[in-house]
Amino acid sequence: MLFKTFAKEELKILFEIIAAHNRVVGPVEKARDRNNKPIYAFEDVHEFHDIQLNYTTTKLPAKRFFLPFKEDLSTFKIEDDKWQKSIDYNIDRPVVFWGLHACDINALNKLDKVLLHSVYPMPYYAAKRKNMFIIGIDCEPQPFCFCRSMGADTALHGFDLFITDLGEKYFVEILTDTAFNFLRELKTADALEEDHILYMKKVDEKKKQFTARIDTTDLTKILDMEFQSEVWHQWGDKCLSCGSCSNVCPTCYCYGVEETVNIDLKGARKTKMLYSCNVIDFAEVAGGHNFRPLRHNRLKYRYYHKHRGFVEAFEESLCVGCGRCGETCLAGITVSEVIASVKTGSKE
Amino acid sequence: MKTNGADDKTYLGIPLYRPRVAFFEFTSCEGCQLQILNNEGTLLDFLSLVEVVAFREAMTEKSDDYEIAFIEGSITRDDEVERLKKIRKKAKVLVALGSCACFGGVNQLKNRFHDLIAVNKMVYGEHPVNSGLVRPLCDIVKVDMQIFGCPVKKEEVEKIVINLALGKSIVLPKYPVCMECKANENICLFEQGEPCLGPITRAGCDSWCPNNKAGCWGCRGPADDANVEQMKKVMKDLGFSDETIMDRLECFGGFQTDEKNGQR
Amino acid sequence: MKHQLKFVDVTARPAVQQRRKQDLASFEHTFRSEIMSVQPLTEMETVYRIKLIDPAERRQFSFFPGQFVMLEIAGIGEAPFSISSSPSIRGEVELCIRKVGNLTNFLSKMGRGVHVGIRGPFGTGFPMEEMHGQNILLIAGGLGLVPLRSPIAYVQENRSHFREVNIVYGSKSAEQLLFTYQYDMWRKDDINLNIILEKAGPSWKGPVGLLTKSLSEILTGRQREFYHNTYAIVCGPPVMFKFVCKMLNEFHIPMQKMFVSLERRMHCGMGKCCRCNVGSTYTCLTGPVFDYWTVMNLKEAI
Amino acid sequence: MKKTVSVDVKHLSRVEGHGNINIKIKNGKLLEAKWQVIETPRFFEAILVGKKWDNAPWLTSRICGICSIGHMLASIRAVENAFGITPDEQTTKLRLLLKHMETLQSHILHLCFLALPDFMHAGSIFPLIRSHGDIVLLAARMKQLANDACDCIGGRRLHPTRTVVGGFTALPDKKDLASLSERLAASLADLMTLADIFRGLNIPDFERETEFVSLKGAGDYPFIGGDLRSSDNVEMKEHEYRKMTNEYMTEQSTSKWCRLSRNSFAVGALARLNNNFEFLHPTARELARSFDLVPLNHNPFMNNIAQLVECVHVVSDSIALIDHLLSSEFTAPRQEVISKSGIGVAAVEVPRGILYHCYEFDDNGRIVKADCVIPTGQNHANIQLDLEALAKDYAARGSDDRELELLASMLVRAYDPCISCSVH
Ligand SMILES: Cc1cc2nc3c(=O)[nH]c(=O)nc-3n(C[C@H](O)[C@H](O)[C@H](O)COP(=O)(O)OP(=O)(O)OC[C@H]3O[C@@H](n4cnc5c(N)ncnc54)[C@H](O)[C@@H]3O)c2cc1C
Ligand code: SF4
Ligand code: SF4
Ligand code: SF4
Repeated sequence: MLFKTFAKEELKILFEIIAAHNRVVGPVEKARDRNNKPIYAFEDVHEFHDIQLNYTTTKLPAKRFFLPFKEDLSTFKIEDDKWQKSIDYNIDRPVVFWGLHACDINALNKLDKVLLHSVYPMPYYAAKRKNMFIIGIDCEPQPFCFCRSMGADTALHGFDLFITDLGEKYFVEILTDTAFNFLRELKTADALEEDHILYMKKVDEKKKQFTARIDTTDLTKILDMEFQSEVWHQWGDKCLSCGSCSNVCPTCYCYGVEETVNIDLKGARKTKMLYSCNVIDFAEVAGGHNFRPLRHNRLKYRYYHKHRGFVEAFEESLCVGCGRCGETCLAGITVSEVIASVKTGSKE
Repeated sequence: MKTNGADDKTYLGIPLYRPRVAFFEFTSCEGCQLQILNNEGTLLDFLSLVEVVAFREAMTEKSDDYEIAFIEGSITRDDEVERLKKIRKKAKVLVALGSCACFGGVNQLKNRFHDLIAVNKMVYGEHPVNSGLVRPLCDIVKVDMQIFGCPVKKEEVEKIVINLALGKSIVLPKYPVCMECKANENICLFEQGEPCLGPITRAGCDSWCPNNKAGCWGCRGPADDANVEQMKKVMKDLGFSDETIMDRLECFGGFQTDEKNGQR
Repeated sequence: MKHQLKFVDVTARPAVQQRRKQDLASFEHTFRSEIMSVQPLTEMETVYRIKLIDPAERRQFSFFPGQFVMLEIAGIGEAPFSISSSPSIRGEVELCIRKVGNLTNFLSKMGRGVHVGIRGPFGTGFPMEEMHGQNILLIAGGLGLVPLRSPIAYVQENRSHFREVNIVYGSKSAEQLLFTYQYDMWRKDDINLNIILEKAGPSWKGPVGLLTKSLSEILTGRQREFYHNTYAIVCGPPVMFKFVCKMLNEFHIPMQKMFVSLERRMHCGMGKCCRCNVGSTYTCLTGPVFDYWTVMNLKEAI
Repeated sequence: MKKTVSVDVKHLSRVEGHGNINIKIKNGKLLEAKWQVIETPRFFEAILVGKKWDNAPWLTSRICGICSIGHMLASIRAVENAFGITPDEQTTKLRLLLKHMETLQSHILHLCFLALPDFMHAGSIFPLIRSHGDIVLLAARMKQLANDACDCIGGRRLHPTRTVVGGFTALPDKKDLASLSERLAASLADLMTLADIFRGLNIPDFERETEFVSLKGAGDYPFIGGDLRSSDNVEMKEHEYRKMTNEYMTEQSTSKWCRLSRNSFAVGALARLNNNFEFLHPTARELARSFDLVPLNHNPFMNNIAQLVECVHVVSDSIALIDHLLSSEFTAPRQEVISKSGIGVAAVEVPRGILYHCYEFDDNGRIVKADCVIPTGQNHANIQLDLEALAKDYAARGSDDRELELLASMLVRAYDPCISCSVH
């Protein structure tokens, strides 16, 4: 890894160099909430000033750009009794992600494990993932962030460039030659000892700001032991089974597939739709048997997949601690409270 | 109506079933039927998949020989009960089209006044007209399939018709509107201080109202396993009055019927 | 001697079975295949012999007993089906399919010569080679005989490698018996076929009752050595596994030598959609064949 | 010449809602001519009682599947009038544009899908797909345009989602508005083709003098709010609508009837055109003239042509409205609503004529009393009297049952009645 610094005004130049020839996606202010606080979202950006560098966690993750909520896996042309299948990975050019926080970069790294590096890599994801240029940016922990507990508060890889605001100037970590080449166009300086110190100080300060945390010690074992725990029923009573937690989660990737015939009967399509293990028919099989018919079965399953199953398979949890699911949950179910309750055996 | 493409259609070489369908309406605004005519772009394809033998809102020709009856509207009068029973006898498949037919729709709000004579007087003064309780079709006859919505979503109706022709089963979404709302990348209306029944209402409308920044009123009735009690609590905690919550829950009758009949 | 661990020769066969690194293009790749023959077995079940059309693909296509393929009909759907034919025949599979829903009903209207799509093979198989030199118990309830037909074919073709082979097959009624035309051939190859019906008409001469009844007759009063050197393969509805596995366990058949095949909803067959997860194990990747020890450790497995 | 004729139409087709026509002529003498409305009422006025103000537009839009936008806009205006809210210019323009698109949608539906088959001796538009494919395609294209426009502005083509008291929940995308404007401009040619088709039709020559009621234009062809006028020179303020409608119950109908200076009056496209001819867009006015449709025209069958003229008017006016909307930055879509007690009345010209909503609110913004007067309700008496006159004419001439049945049905259809709506 290479470290450099550059003056703040240079960032706009970098944007212009990149945006001139590339599609750029970045955090923008999409609306205001009822307390007049901004609501951020990742969208296509064309002007530097539209990017909100100081944004707080977006309501929805950037995953729609690499795991769209709805995507055609294949289409068919039908002629008499013959069919022709065609496959499109639904990406035609690289996308520059301007300003992903560490948690969202780590989310990508986790998804890579299952969608890129496991037995059958998923080409729809791979095609988009291989076409990402990622500029990470430092962030300020929000009351709901527990990425530190999940070891996802810093990103070690999975980006091209990571920018940290040191007050006067930016400190950059450069991971790829593409990023290095872009930076050639700017006035940069090698990072000096004093920059390192400033950087470390910044990291230290950030550490202190975390308020939410979960204790992951022995979590897989505890979850195993508490499979029949009463607390799951308590959370199940609260849960609306609306699936929003999965939809806002940067690492939830489960899906359903549906094939439909066009009304003119000349074509058909196979569509993938991101699903949620919290919705009623997730584990229903042909014949109508449902392996997880109750709300608490399903809610529990989500925690088991994230914090136990994925750990068994990939040595790490499938949660980055971004806190989005807890923030979006109308019933107020948060990861930190659920995990804490499982450990103590009671909800409050 | 053998107007176009009466020639037998096939899919992958398998002959398709072209059902004879009839449309009927009872107490309603006829909007759901209109939604079917509103299919301009695909109307011709739609008509080649089924044989419409009766559709009073659009055509004068009619026949009593049908297999599938699409019925819009709720039932409020004895003569309607009789007509409905007659249709049931003729139809192999009886489809309740739209929220009025499925739950009573907005019409059933009248039922919340227990004194219907007074209601009649409120509107007609000294000249009352014949009208009773508002009832959904399933109160009177067996309903084989329900197409929810006020109005129904034309894409959903089309999909159902394609599936009928292909012999595929018709499975409506069991999950709630929130799933579609999130997939459409809307900002949750609750964030903006608006009430919404999306978490408990059956999806399939593609989150029509939230897409337009309007909260859901539950026109498609409860999703499978909807946690209505918790939803009431959530809304209350967020500062919405019991009245606002009730207004939404009782609007189309879907949640009402649910309470009356227990879990569907 | 008794507590000595068995040496696993990793070079003899891959430690993890059938994990072929497929390239990306194969994810949605369907082998265009043709329905070669359609043979109705009962009112509900039909056997389809399906052959890959491309000769090159045909040469490459092979599978292990216990694996499944995804069968796709454009616009109608795609679903997993166990391969029910001999693994020594390349480039084609026989599937025995029960009419239950969209895809299977539509398929029942299609005849010889129609093109369908096949993906796979997917999943783990039964470790047939590991079973060499041992007794085999093949236990099937109802449609469970379908996935067993492939290991049975393997056993027939390699009969000399196995000791005593028993099939225990339970069915609701005589009308629902599958593959009746093969029973004599199996018996000819010195495979004991024990059929038991839940409900039988007057013409039925065999035993009547639950499958576990026949099973206990076979197992009772054997030498200890028999139990320790027996592999069991169990296929059928979840309630059946439960009782069968319990009984096998009581007879001290080693848990690692009992194999079951689980059924879940599957959309991808490749460990992506998560729909088949049991606890957090992908049935399609780690299964559908699991040894009983693993099943015991899976939450919500049966 | 056949002297004894009997017409008994049960559930007249190709109209919205349920109505019957009975005519009996014996030996050249008219015994009975009756327009019967048998629709089942839904008691909207009662349903509204006790509901909070924000329910009113959402609920009343369900009065009618065809003119749900009109009902919603009337309801919103009534609430706003009660609370003393004046919509800003942007909202006013968008609402009018939405209103125009509903007028277009509804008129095209009536002209092509409901009325035209009669003139072409068909039972519905469906057989015309084979014989007059181009007309059907044109109709489908026009309707699609109007429907898409309603989706774009109101969020949904029926039972709109974006229209609320105080404005809109969301604004249309300017890009979509621009492309809408292009499609509208292109559609004028289609409308002229449609005009040519209608010019070739044999419009029955029948007249009966009557009174026409509509909004009174003040510089513009009126659609949303303003004063009321009749062709018999009665003028009223919006809130005095009851004196304009004078509703009463009759035995032969579940819908109330209305009268003003005479035994009946007419509302709808013909009434609007008769009362506000000078405010029509020049192209529309010219088209009217080409059909000899100038005030005061008393042929109810000409309501069809008046609708056609209005299509041209609303398309032309919409293009101008969009131009205006595109020329300025959008402001906040919606203003805050503070409820208070009071009474609010709204008069809106919906496709079938003038529609009134009136609500009385208590201190909590709950509806104490609601009243909706529907255009078709105002037309019923006029339809009845027309039917009598037509049958009397016919009794003198007469040929066969079928001919009279068709003519009588066409007469009723010419009013484009919206029966379920009139009963509500
Ligand atoms: C590893 C494996 C191997 C298998 N092997 C075989 C085999 O060899 N032979 C065989 O016949 N089957 C086999 N199956 C089962 C087979 O996959 C299913 O029968 C198949 O998926 C049915 O597909 P379908 O489209 O016809 O049915 P579907 O249309 O999917 O439905 C089947 C039934 O489920 C109901 N259903 C479907 N979706 C829903 C829903 N969302 N909500 C409520 N009900 C619903 C339907 O009403 C119907 O009764 C196997 C399954 C697995 C996992
Ligand atoms: S589970 Fe919740 S906190 Fe964890 S990554 Fe997903 S959304 Fe973020
Ligand atoms: S707006 Fe409504 S439907 Fe959408 S996420 Fe929020 S509660 Fe769910
Ligand atoms: S969002 Fe709710 S009210 Fe709106 S159409 Fe969908 S189900 Fe009906």
